[in-house]
Amino acid sequence: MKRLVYMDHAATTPTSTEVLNEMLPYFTEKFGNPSSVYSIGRETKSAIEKAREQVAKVLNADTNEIFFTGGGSEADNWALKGVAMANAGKGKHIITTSIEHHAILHVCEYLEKNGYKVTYLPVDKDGLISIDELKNAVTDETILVSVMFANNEIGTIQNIAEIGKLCREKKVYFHTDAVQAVGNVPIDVKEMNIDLLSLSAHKFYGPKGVGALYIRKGVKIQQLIHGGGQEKSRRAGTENVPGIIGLGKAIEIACLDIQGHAERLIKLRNKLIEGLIEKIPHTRLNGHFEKRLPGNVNVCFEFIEGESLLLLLDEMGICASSGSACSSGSLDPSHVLLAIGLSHEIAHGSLRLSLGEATTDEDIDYILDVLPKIVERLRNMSPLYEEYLKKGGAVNV
Amino acid sequence: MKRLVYMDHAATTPTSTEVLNEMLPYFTEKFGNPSSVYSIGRETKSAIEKAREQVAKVLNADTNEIFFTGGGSEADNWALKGVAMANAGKGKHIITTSIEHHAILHVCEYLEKNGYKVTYLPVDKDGLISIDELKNAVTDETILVSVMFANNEIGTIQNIAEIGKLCREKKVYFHTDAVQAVGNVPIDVKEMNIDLLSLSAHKFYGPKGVGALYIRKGVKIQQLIHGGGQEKSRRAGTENVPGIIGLGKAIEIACLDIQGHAERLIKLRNKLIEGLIEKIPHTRLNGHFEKRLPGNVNVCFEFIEGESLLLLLDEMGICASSGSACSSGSLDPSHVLLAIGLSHEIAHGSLRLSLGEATTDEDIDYILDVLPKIVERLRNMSPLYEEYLKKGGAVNV
Amino acid sequence: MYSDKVMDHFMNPRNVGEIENADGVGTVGNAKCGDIMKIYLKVEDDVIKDAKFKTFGCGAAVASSSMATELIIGKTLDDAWNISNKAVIEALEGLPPVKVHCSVLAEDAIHEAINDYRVKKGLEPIHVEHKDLHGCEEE
Ligand SMILES: Cc1ncc(COP(=O)(O)O)c(C=O)c1O
Ligand SMILES: Cc1ncc(COP(=O)(O)O)c(C=O)c1O
Ligand code: FES
Ligand code: FES
Repeated sequence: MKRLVYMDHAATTPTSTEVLNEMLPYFTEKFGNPSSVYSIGRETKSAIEKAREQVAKVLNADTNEIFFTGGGSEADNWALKGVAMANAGKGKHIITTSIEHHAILHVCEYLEKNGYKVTYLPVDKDGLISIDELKNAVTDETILVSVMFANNEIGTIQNIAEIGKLCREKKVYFHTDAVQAVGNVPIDVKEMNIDLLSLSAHKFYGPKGVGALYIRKGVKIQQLIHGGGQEKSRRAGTENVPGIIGLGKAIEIACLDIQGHAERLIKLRNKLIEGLIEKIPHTRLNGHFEKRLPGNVNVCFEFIEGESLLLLLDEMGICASSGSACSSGSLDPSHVLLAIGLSHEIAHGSLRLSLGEATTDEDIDYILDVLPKIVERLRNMSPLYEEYLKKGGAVNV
Repeated sequence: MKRLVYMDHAATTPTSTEVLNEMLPYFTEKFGNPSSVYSIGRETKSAIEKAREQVAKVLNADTNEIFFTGGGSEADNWALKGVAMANAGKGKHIITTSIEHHAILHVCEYLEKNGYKVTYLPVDKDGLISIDELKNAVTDETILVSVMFANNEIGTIQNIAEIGKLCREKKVYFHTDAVQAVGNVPIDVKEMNIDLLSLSAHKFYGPKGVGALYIRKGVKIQQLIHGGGQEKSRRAGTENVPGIIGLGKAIEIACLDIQGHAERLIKLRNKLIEGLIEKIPHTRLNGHFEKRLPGNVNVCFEFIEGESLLLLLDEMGICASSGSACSSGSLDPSHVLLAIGLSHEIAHGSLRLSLGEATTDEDIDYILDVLPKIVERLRNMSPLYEEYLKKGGAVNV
Repeated sequence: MYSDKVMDHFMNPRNVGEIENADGVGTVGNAKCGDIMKIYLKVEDDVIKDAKFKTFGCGAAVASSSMATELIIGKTLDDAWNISNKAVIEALEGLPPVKVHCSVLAEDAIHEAINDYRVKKGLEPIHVEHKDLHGCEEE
């Protein structure tokens, strides 16, 4: 069998067997509707409440501040539209960053079309926003600041506690899209003064199609999905019981030894980064060197294009991505890479390798063996590289 | 072991083993993100497309008219808000009925708060709307008619083809909440002139937390969940791959022999209805006698209250509901029962027994044995009943 | 996503490289958009004796260049001129809709290379409709 090296954990992770086993009974036996009066309904109800506790515990939130959704995107949409609409009386200004996921950016565009003003904070070359710029951006009209905890492409982790402190002082709500951070970085919503937080189970070995929004008690927010009385009448729809059970179990497992898990990944990650830079000339690391997700490697190889790279890697059994998985298939280079100051040309040659539970030291060795050859092969057919060589570029081969 | 007679298939159904088996590989092995370039992503992508075909085939729609959602409520919210917002330029009037599910009614209330006008058509004693009243309600401002295919409480099936024809003539969009109908009643969106249709997998032996919205090509509709490019950029969020696979398989199975399935249920249903009316005096069938979901029984027993009834039934292993599962726990009697003209008093004594795959003839016998005793027991402690007897009511015990 | 034929031409591209002192060279595309295609021609008696390419771009772009060079080798300049992007797509057994422009690049590159040859020979370049479908072309 062909070797398979899955290096796209930031796009999605497999559901772990332990998590799946926890979910299984809720499909066929314990299938009662949690809203029902009878016992098989009550038993799913309490299983959901247990999952809610598991999430609350990990975030240091209260159980009644956790609301389950159909995924990270729904949580992001709910947070932004819900707060915007419920607080329009106070003001119609929202602050976010230029490197958010599309589930935030496209909602902001939607809100702009509907009369809201949005400030997109720039980031520095490492992908960090400036607290001073944030402070200056806040006006009397500002109702919400939404800054992602960790970036899905370049892995940069923002100074969330500082942002939270500032927002609390300025009395504006602070939402963070923590879809990439949960399970990888310790989070404490109280200590970090977070008012709303989005997460998605399939990023930490839970199932796809289920997420949660943490809403601090007292935050004024409208519903996104109206209907039945589920989730304390704040998110309608028959609960995805197996999914919610899976989310609860997965977040519990991911955070049992979050430190140990991170240390292992950081070691592998750094070996990979250093190896690539050493072996492949004209390679650049994107994102902050230290304030970075444990499993994230994002590099640009000059003179080549990302999709070809992915296809050749796939041939060698390596699953990776170029920019965010959501925008592949589109022709624009990643907005995140442009925001950190890369030229279009260079941004097109980006590669994200994201490590996870399954990643071994041998996998890293394998990539460090295969990838340089692939880059060379592509460079040899690249007219840009040819031009560069002809111009007498000192290529340190 | 206590006998378990699940008579709440309208609230939710178990995921069938066949469906679950189809889903299982997509949790742990075939877990790739469908948006990715590499093979394990492409393989989930084509599995999703297969599920889309399964849904399209059953509805006689085109594959690119099917969009997966996080459930029936999301589909309803999307249809109504999406059409309302995208067509506000044409008009701000919506027509629906007074017996819709809360996932429609609460969205309508939300739209009313946001400047839309909503007409709630009344229904007759059987739960049917009048086509003439619908015709009269349509104005130049009307953009959307939303009438549920079959009611979740009383099971009444509307004359959907007639409604569709009228809407097409009047050039207003026609949405139908078919969450209760799919898998039970044949549906042909072309023949019935349906423009939008909501469905939810857990009502036909698929998993909870996944549904679909059919959107006829050309219908102007806004997104509900903005973000990544999934579902042809119309519904963002990493796809619930196992859920979608499950939905596809479940709808295929449910519609293989929809006629045979319905005939079996109708026989059992009619036996139950006739038995109850015969054995329990002061019992009234709610909903249309013939235009009725194959598995729906909804009756009112005078002088008693629904919740007590449910608890005593649960004691005997019978799972049932009183009114919609979503509103149980609330104190108001069902809006549907009030809409068909029942008094509050009588509406409180309603019981829904919904039959499904697992229901056997013995189950019906068991219920016909147990239920009359329970009703009698409750009546014997009911002051209403006492009063009635004192007034000399001719009780035909 | 890609047909077997596309993958074959991507994995084993035919005619990669450059031709020293080529009779005609055409470069199209834009690094900003993530694609540049360069085609080299060797021409004798109005017949394309050899063609080579270099491409910076996606899988479809590489496969389109590879297929385009195969299609034109041995053809007269007139016949080569008339090879459309549709012919390239057909020969590749299809391209996904978002990748159609990659084949247009190949057609454009052939035209550029032939016109380069004509100019070098002192002939008028043939007028071409601007066909490039790029959304990201510099304004
Ligand atoms: C008629 C009707 N519409 C909508 C819904 C909502 O579907 P879901 O609970 O899957 O969101 C239901 C079921 O609860 C229903 O019966
Ligand atoms: C940072 C970030 N936000 C939001 C999302 C959306 O989550 P989901 O795909 O579960 O809807 C993702 C993942 O795709 C993400 O990485
Ligand atoms: S008697 Fe208990 S709810 Fe009214
Ligand atoms: S070269 Fe632009 S996408 Fe193929």
